[in-house]
Amino acid sequence: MSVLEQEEHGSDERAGRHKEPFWKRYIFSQDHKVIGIQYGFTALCFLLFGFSLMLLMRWQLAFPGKPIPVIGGLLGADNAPGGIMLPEFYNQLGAMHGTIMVFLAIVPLAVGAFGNYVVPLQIGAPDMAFPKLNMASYWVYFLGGVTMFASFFVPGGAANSGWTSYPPLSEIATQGQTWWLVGMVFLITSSLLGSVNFIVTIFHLRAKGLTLMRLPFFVWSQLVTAFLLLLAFPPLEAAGVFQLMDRVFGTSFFMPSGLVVSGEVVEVAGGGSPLLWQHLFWFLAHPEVYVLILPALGIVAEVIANNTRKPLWGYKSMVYAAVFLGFMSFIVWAHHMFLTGMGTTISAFFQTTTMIISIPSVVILTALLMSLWGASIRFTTPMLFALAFLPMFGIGGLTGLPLGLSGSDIHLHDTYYVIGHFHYVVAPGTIFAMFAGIYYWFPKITGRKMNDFLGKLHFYPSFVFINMIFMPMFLQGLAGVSRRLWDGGEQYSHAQGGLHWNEFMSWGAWLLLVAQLPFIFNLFWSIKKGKKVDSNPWQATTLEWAAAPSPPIGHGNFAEVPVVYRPAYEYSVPDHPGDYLAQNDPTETPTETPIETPDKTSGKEG
Amino acid sequence: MSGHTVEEIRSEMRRYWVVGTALFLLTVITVAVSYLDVSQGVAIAIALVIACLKGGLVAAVFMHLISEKQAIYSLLLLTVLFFIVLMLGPMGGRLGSTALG
Amino acid sequence: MKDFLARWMPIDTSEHGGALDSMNALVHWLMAVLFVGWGLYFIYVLLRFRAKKSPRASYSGSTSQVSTWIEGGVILVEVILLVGFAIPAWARWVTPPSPGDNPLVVRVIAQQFAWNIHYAGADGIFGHTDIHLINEASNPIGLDRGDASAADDIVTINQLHLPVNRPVTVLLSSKDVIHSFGLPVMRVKQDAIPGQEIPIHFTATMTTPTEARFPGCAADKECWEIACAQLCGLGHYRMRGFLTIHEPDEFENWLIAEAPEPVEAEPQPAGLDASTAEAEASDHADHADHADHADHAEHMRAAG
Amino acid sequence: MQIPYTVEERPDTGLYNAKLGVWLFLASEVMLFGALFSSYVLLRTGDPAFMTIPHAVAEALHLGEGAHRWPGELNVPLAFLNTLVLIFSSVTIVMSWASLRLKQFGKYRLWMGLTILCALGFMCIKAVEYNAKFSHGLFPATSNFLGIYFALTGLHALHVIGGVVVNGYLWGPGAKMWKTEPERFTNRVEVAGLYWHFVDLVWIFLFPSLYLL
Ligand code: HEA
Ligand code: HEA
Ligand code: CUA
Ligand SMILES: [Cu+2]
Repeated sequence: MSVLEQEEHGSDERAGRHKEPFWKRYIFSQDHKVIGIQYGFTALCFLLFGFSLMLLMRWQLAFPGKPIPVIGGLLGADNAPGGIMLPEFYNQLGAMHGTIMVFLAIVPLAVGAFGNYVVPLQIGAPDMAFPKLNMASYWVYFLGGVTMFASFFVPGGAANSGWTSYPPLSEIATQGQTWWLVGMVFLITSSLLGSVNFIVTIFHLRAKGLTLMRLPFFVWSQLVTAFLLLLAFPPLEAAGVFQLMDRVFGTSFFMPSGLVVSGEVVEVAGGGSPLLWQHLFWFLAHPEVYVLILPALGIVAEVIANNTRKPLWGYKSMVYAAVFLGFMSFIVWAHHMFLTGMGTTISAFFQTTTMIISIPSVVILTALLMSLWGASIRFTTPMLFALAFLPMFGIGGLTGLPLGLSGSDIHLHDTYYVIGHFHYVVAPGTIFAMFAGIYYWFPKITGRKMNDFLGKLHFYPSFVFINMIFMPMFLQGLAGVSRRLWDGGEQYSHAQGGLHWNEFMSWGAWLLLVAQLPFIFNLFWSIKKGKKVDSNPWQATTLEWAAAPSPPIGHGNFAEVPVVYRPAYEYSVPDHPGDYLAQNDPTETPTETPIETPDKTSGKEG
Repeated sequence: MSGHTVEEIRSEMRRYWVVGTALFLLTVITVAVSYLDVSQGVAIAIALVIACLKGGLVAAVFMHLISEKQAIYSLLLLTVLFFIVLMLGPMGGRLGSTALG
Repeated sequence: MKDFLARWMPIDTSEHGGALDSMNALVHWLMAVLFVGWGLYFIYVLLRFRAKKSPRASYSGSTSQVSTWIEGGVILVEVILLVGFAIPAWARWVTPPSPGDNPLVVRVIAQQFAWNIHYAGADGIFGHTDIHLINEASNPIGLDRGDASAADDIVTINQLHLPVNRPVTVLLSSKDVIHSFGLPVMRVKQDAIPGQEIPIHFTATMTTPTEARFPGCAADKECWEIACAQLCGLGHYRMRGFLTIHEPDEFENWLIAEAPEPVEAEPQPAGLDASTAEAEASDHADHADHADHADHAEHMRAAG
Repeated sequence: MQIPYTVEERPDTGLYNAKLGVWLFLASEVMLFGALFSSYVLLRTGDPAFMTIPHAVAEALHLGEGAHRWPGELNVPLAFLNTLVLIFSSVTIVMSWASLRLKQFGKYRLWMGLTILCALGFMCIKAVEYNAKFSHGLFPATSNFLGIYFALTGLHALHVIGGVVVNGYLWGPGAKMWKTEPERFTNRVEVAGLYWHFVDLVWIFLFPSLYLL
């Protein structure tokens, strides 16, 4: 029975459940599954919202200075008089697109939604270790989202200094920046609450026999992600407090002396350092980008193992690579700052760490590619997205290399090449992995499968259109076109050669929206009308499939506490009939014996 | 873990008072030293050494880190590592910088 | 090697740019090889191991060591790129030219949304500047004309004129927010950070063709430009300057032409010829009036 | 199905959930204060004027001729007193935990109550100190040193307030749990104590680096 059906019938045979009032079960719920769904739904709404902002911007980029049709008039005279987008509004949209996509859409979806829903199930836990904290984490995130959203309506509009909010620009910016900072403090707090919860849950609530090396790769990816959130986010919280004080109390932590803005000498004590912000920001934001990609890699690994019907190739090296990746991500941040006036030694250090960190990504990707060898590939909808992820992440990751070498970064820094680089990793990369995850775990959440035809109708056009948007960016970037240009570079001679791409890319973006319609329809339609399935429709091995389809709300996911007997992906085991052996399947195989006590593990982790 | 028997707990409690007193004395020393006329570098060194000593006592005894588990040591080791990176990184960025002023 | 990317990149007119471009091309070769190699494998595998053709998967999968070799190869190439190219290239990039090469030193002071270029003039000494003397219309960098060494200083707006084949050091700073001084045709880019003066060094190897010079080079011609690469506010998109590389004697003539009139009772706006004056007027008009961006945008497009 | 290890320790880590949780939280706090200290060091070493009291301020405070240096105008005796108050509160909270382990609930209440009083005392002294600064016209915007001073002590004060809330809860309404789940309650007090010691520990570093150097 699906969550939503339960909501309707309001009945649940399990003792005591019906006593909980509606708001306690579905609004201020402490159940990881409900919280996961809350996160997921909110994040999807923000994903759509962040996308819509970009659709507006893409109009301006395609047809600079032309009135936006239909919607243009609704944007308000302060933003788009006569439907023509003002540069300051463009900057707001850009800054908020970045912020919303990263902090309000992808992270909550990848960690909040998938992590919350799937991790406890995959480790055979009754719930997260701290259910109340879990609830708090969602609601603090929600507050952060509301703050960010509301900032569009304050005088001067939302933050407009880029998602990076570099001072002094952000310090002299309109009020929206203050809202942005407050929102960020909420979001960071939410992530901290969540990450503590994830780490304790994964270390402490694993089912009997589920040793660390038997964890599904998805759980590993969430564990490393949680450590990144835990240790990398606080510095931005500190920086946020400083910037807030600069803006509200007139301190000058990030304001050097002797600034002259619009002909007026700025009256502050001075002596601050704009670069301090950049250090603190990128100390967070580089690990943050791995927060965006690790859960995606986890999902892709799950889907690939399941749809190749064989164990992941090089599971161990993938785990070590992920841990190493997490560790290294703390010491590469200044590769975003090569052009702030860096000396040779420091630049050599950060170039080297950047090249080092590309290796674990290569290892993980290679392992996933090698997993395909000897497989029996089922091209299900989640698998299509997972497969597409590989070359797309490949393009994004590979284009990170010239950026990581400071010499080639001189020409490419702050151009569309960078935009192309990271969108390949986050859009056809992470977003595709998110789609794979949604199609894959939908039957677990609702007890029904999403429609396969509509899924394919979603996949193929999306794949084409998303490449239409991002591929030309590399060409524009090589030509040297700066990012964050209101007119897409129209005034610059060096941009002329690639200018015609702007319209092409915008069409890609608008068509991409159209390509999402089958998905949105499918998502809601399948809740009610999708094909009913049993608890393990994909014939998967991991523990979440041992729980009932659409596990009932309330702590306690499994009818019986599961015991684990084997590694995560025992597909196509030789001499075993059927092509998979679930982790909790007690069948004796020559190689595996049950482990009676929880393994000896340490908290050590990178 | 700390002791369980009544005797053990009582001796722990005595230890808390001893450490409390030590912290008190160290605080007095810090303040006293700050009135001495030593160079800035020496003053910073002394103050930080004493602060580390005090911090160490609090962590080791009050937070009973001395008898803590491997998991926590590993976690703290990792944190301390990143803490150091965080202290040095921004400074390092400037040391190598070509900027004037 | 460089040609690999050259078709998409602007021409390179600097001494150091070639090395950077080759390195960039080299990385792209590595990327291409990896992508095409894995891509072919990927397509092959998808065809060969689809469930229809390969109904039962192999438990052990691939036992080949090839992937390890590939990973090793990637590491090796990265090390070569780092040690052989990237680190030395950066060391050269930050090393100042030796005084013997008679480098030309120019100050560039960025502001919302224009590039102020400050030449030391005949005496080779930059005059004293003071933020309190700043007048956006007449003295954007606050040059103290009372200072003896300032008398011959030249200040232009959005017009960077440099001699060919002579090392140049640009002392880069900013009046207000962070900008980024980009010369796409020179493979130069450096953030201008308020509170700091950051030196960058390069040498032009080619003079600007006439049709690529300001004025007269419309946006659709191949102007040599200064592009602001860092978001610096609502006018970021139009913070465009012009770069003109002269023959040495031509450059000297330009300097003489630009030099301010000696002996003045009242400081005059320095270094303006008809064309720069126009550029200046339009840029500084924006500061005065932040409200009419739309108008301004129209204007810029018409002018640009 | 109950959530395991809320009371008993998991054999492989030797910890119960909340204890692992609070240490993780403290690890993130280390990074938070690490960033704050790092900023302090960077700003202080980056700006030669960082430690000089601006001329106008020195004049307003009648400091007389010559150069004046921070932390000159900070109140060392009060901060010294505050240090002692916090150290004492660290002793009392660990005593309250020990009392619970000795099953002496009354003593627990006493020690915990003292801890809360100390924390409130700390806040009062802090308020006096802040108030004196404000009345002399010393604000965060006055100079970056004061900005750092207010930012660091202010964030620390927020942590103290957080501690008061938690400890107050455990002293008052939360203490009901002693009747139903004494072990779990003892654990909660231990965890609250760990947090409180950390707040003390931060102050131990703040005090010399802001007031004495
Ligand atoms: C999910 C997010 C994500 C990921 C995973 C990465 C991964 C990497 N990034 Fe990226 N990056 C961003 C998000 C991300 N980045 C963002 C958001 C920005 C811009 C922020 C801003 O300025 O606004 C940025 C900017 C950025 C810069 C700064 C550029 C500049 O501003 O000038 C640099 C420089 O070093 C860099 C480097 C790298 C490197 C070396 C990797 C490596 O980890 C990549 C390693 C991966 C590989 C090497 C791929 C391996 C491929 C194969 C094995 C072939 C496979 C082929 C087939 C399947 C066919 N990134
Ligand atoms: C995770 C991060 C993320 C993601 C996913 C995206 C996704 C996209 N981004 Fe963005 N982008 C950034 C992060 C991201 N971006 C950042 C950090 C910047 C820099 C900002 C700055 O300069 O400061 C940036 C900047 C940026 C620019 C440059 C602007 C400029 O420099 O001026 C452009 C230009 O085209 C762009 C385009 C797009 C497009 C077309 C997508 C598309 O791929 C979006 C596709 C989205 C979908 C396909 C989602 C569909 C939604 C659903 C299916 C939900 C259904 C809903 C329900 C069921 C309720 N982005
Ligand atoms: Cu100046 Cu962008
Ligand atoms: Cu990065």
